[in-house]
Amino acid sequence: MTMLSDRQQLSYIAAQAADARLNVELETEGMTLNIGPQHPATHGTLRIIARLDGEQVVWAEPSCGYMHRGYEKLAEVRTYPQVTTLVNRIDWLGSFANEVPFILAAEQLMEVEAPPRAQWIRTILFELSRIANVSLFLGDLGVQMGAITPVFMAFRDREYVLNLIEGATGGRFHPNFDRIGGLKDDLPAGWVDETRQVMRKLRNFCDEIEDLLFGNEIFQSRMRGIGVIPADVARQYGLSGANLRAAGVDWDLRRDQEIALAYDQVDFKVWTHPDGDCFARCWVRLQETREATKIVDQLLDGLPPGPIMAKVPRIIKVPAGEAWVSTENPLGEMGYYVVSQGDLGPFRVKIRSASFNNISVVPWVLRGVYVPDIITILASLYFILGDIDR
Amino acid sequence: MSGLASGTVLVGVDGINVAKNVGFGIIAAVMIFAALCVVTTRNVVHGALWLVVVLGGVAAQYLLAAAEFVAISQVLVYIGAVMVLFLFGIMLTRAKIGADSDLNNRSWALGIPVALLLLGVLGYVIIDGLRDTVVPDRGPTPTVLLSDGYLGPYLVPFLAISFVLLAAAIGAIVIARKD
Amino acid sequence: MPKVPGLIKGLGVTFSTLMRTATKGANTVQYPHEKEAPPLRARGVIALREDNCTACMLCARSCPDWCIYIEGHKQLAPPRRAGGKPRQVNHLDRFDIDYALCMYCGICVEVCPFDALFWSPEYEYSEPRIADLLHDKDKLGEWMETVPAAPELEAGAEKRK
Amino acid sequence: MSALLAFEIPYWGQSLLRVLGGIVAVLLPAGTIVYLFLFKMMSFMQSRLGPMEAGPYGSLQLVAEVGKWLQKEDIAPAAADQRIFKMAPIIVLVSTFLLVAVVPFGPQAYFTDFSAGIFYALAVGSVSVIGILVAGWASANKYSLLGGLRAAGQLIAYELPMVLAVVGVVIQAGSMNMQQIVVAQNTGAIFGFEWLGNPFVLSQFVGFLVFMIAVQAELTQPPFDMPIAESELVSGYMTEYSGFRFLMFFIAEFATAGVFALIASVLFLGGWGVPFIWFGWESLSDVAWWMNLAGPAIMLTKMLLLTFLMMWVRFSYPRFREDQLQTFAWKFLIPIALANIILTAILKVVF
Amino acid sequence: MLAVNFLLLSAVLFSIGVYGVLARRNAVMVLMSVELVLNAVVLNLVAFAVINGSVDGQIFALFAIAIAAAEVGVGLAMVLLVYRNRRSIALDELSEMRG
Amino acid sequence: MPSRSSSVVVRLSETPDSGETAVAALPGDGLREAIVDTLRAALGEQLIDSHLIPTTDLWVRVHRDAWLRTAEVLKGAGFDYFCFLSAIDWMPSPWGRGEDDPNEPPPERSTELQWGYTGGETRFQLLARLNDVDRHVAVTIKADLPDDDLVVQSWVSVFAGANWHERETAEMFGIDFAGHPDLRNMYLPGDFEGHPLRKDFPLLARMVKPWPGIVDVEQMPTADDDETAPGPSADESTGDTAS
Repeated sequence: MTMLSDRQQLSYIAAQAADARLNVELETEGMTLNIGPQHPATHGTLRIIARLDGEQVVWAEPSCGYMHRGYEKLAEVRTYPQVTTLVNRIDWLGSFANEVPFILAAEQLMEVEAPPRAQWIRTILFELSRIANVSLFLGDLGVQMGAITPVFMAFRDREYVLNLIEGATGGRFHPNFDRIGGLKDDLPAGWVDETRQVMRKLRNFCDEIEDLLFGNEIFQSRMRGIGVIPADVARQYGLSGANLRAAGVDWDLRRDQEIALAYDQVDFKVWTHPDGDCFARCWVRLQETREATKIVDQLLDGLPPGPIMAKVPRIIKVPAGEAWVSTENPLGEMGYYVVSQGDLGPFRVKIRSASFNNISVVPWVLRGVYVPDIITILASLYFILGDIDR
Repeated sequence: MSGLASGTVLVGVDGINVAKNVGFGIIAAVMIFAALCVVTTRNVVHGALWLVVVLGGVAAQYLLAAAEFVAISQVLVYIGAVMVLFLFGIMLTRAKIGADSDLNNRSWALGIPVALLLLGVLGYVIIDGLRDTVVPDRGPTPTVLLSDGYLGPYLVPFLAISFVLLAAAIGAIVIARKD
Repeated sequence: MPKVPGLIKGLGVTFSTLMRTATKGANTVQYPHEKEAPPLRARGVIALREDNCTACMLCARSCPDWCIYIEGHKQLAPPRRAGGKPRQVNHLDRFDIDYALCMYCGICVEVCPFDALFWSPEYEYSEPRIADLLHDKDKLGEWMETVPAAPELEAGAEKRK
Repeated sequence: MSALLAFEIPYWGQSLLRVLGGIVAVLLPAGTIVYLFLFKMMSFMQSRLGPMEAGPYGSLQLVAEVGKWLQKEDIAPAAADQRIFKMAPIIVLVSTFLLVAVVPFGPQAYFTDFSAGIFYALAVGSVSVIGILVAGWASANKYSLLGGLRAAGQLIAYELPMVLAVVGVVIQAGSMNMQQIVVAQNTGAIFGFEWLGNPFVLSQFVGFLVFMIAVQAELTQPPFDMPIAESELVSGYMTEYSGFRFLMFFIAEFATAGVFALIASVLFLGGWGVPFIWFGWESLSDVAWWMNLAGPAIMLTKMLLLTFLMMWVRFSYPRFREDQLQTFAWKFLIPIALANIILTAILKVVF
Repeated sequence: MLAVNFLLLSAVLFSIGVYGVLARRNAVMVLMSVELVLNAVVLNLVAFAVINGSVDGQIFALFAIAIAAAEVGVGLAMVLLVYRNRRSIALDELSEMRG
Repeated sequence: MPSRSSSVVVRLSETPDSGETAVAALPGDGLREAIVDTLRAALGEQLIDSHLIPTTDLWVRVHRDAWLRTAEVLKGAGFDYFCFLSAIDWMPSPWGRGEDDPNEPPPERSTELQWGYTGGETRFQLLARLNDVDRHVAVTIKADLPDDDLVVQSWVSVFAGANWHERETAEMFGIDFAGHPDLRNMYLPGDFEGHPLRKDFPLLARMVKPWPGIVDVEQMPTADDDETAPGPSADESTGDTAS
């Protein structure tokens, strides 16, 4: 395979910066374009204020907060089980994945560990929510690029995954299935077989998207070499997930940390891409979706029997202490810094959401690009508004 | 256009085509009104749109004069390209919506006598010289004649024009480029 | 091997989807005419078995957004056995759930120690007026008919209580 | 003149019939395209059924939609240039109606018979640019203005390859008259196989491709829909339009698609001629009268075939970026079209 | 149809165009007035071509149209350049020679 | 189809080489202790305290004057991945969980500050976390800020990504970051008063609506209530008890 050389990347960045500088120096009267808060491309209520020179962005700054719900404050007046239902709503497309790190942090403080079966089911549901989340991203990518069909395919196949999640947890979007010490319930009969079938469908969906979108020359010409984020910038801004791996940084919390999930039991590949451009980010996500279906298949094969709940008191009081647990969520690293003072609820919860960091790089990366590329870059960075504003 | 040029139309006593004259009169009146609007309007985009009306009227007059090819070229070049270019330029230079107060220069009133004088002289010459000339009612000009003209006696001017166009295109790009 | 251009492949994908939909039918459901059955565990609406409720307030306390309103008073119930002493029970005067506020988290169903609250997969209860989404105990009691039995568990599961 | 019917009708009656015919010839394809492709084919390509409630299989959905649009309030933004804002969609729609005027549907079934028919079509097709441009400007909206500017740039850029693609056909047919082009195709011969005729799609395949790509761009359809790119410019120049003025843009979009497909089928697919059969007619006056009735049906079929292609691409492809679009036109399509012209001219002289 | 009709119309257009060129301050408006003048001339060309029954006038009309297109292209490019550098396209502000 | 000159096609069937390196061994104590040692060497007295949970996590508390220096030192030591930056208000909330009876005076609550790992001295404590992506290790950094001088040096010069986190912290806790380029509000309107994540900032949603659980079961019905009590169950009852 071939890749963008470092020199090409650097020259692209330098050219972008030089263009932007030139425009500032010429003091051309720019047009200020307000993208959002109700713009179709911002899937949510993100607002991008961009000063343009012609169609080129001189300066851009996202303005968030249109969806700030103050979960860190809300969590302070709620008990641990109640917080679980709140954090569901942070990244609403992969909501089960939001519960897991919080519950794990609480478990770490209580020094309990969920039984193996619960860990496996947690991992399965975690990966299912990743598939549900990222498959919608893959379809939405098409809409951002002007192709209407992929999003319907994404909705079609995501529906199967949501049905699975609903069948197991009872909630399509907000499962609230995780409990400190285990899970609320075991899987219903027939769920495993159904999941295997759905995973086949999802792999087929990935192939379709690859043919329809990723293989399309127009798509590639719009994605390649656009919005390059080099590895050191990605690290400085704390980019995570596919955005980081697309910059060539081989870091995946599923593999790289010891955590009470069943990832050490399965064999999977962490996909990276050396380019760091929009295409790399999307491509890594596509591969990760495929990889996730394989992880689910492996986990289903080895699902251990046993209880799904460890012994925990009925009324949960978490001992005093501090814990940080983060997991590799669909959007990237999602972590909770939980401070407990031995109460029914947490004393302070710092929610480190992936999108907040991912989007904070936007002013850097948008400098000097063209208006259509704003959309490409935003789409490829992939954010959920709830995940930025929390 | 065969329908307009050779259709069943009212024919006047002296062979003058009444319907054609009426059509000419209406179109001419619209054109003159529109042309006056072009030079008096206070909004640049409105001016451009009035100019479109004038140019469309010119094309219609060409049809009346049975110059079919020229008429279509007029539409294609003027309305399809030149006017779009004008609107483009106007919008790129941030045309305001609403009236613009300083479209005229300070000595605009001087233009009126000059124009009237010119009109008087031209009108006198035309009426004096061509009072009785009648435009013969010929069918539409075959396009073949035009193309034979281009590739025959006028080949050199044709090539010259082509070079001028090319040079203009390059020049326009060079002038308008930023760097 | 000569590579098929992505442009052509993309056309192939849409065309095959077109043919599949034309021959095998669409993936969508024509909603008001046909309905998909939600899974047994689906959290559609909360049903109340009023007899079991002791107005212990546990659900109202554990609700994250305070959408359950309970009022009750104590009264004497007839004795279980003839000749016994009359029992003192909590009588439920009011049990409202405001579905305009409810987050469908299910904590109330889970914490109920007397099996008075159940999930029903019923979902068609939208209202034109938001105030009508406050279901009182009679309405919540009506949902009891739609509560399904808990589903069988997958192999390897341990039976709980 | 075009005596569509055997008996004599007065001059004003003929004009009225022509206008009515023109309206039918514009609206009927537009309606068919919208229902068949926008509602049904797109839905099927996305594994869904599309509208199903209004009429059998949703066949009356379009009527319902038009009714909905017509009863909506005619809103213009307060800052807009009201008169121009309201005029713009009419300009666009008029351009479509002017286009259909030269399309022949049969040996005598046409509206006008221009000697430079195809040249006329290309000329009036460019008028819609002005409507789009002023629509974008008059809306007093930055997205609209950007959309209008993009649309104008795009339409001008793709007019050129379109004209150049047509030139190949004109050289081969030896006429700019649409009827003559039809006859030339149906009486033509490929390597002596006279019964096959010579639809120019075979000999002018490159021209056909360039023409269809340019048509796609002229219609601002994906992959060339930057002027109305939803994810970038909301709806471009249409952003502020609502009610029946939006409906006019909508009709103009699909009617123009239909009319361009009609023109393409005249230029490349043999027009109203039955494919591969010409019954040995020598010239236009020989053609049997029933072709006037069969012709429109054949044209409609060919139009549907071409619009199917256009819509298929539309629903499958992502869009270009603005600069890529210009690059594509100037560095790829125009050179190819020029090469095609030169090749055609050489072959025309040689054979 | 009298030839005078065409010629008088073109004379009127010509005069209006001249007035526009003299009175307008906005560069684009001046260019538009120039277009009026040019069209008046081309109308004359065509009219004389028809009167004399030769196609030469039409051929030159087409030449003139092509030249007009070129002229507008260059003219607008200059206007854009001026606008970019000076934020204004008022002609009377362009009197100074320094850039 | 023209493609951008700078772009080169990666065939989709192939994968860019992600480096088939074996999973790095998870670090143990020695690694984290070495980090503390590095910090101590660089900061000396200004490293106030550290806390280490073996194989899990590492906390250090530094003097606030060394806040920026800590970031530089850690970045030099391989911690070049910026995870987050925030703060903690250690004051116990004067509002409780919002479940008080609105009719009663609020109950007595402890106002004693109780610090977590690595202790503390003041109410506000900065909190930040840096990762070493290659060694799979992270460190949480804390620094105390005195109430009367909530200023600290900004990290933006070291980690550009700290920009938004500092803006958020400034807005939520009222902490000033010296040297930050643009300390505007992120979420709240510009003229918003107060700092929402401070414990003494009341959560209005809980203030305006009384807790439904407050309606006490023990509240005894009167005779009027009995008459108005709906439902057939009232008939079955043998009578109200007055207790």
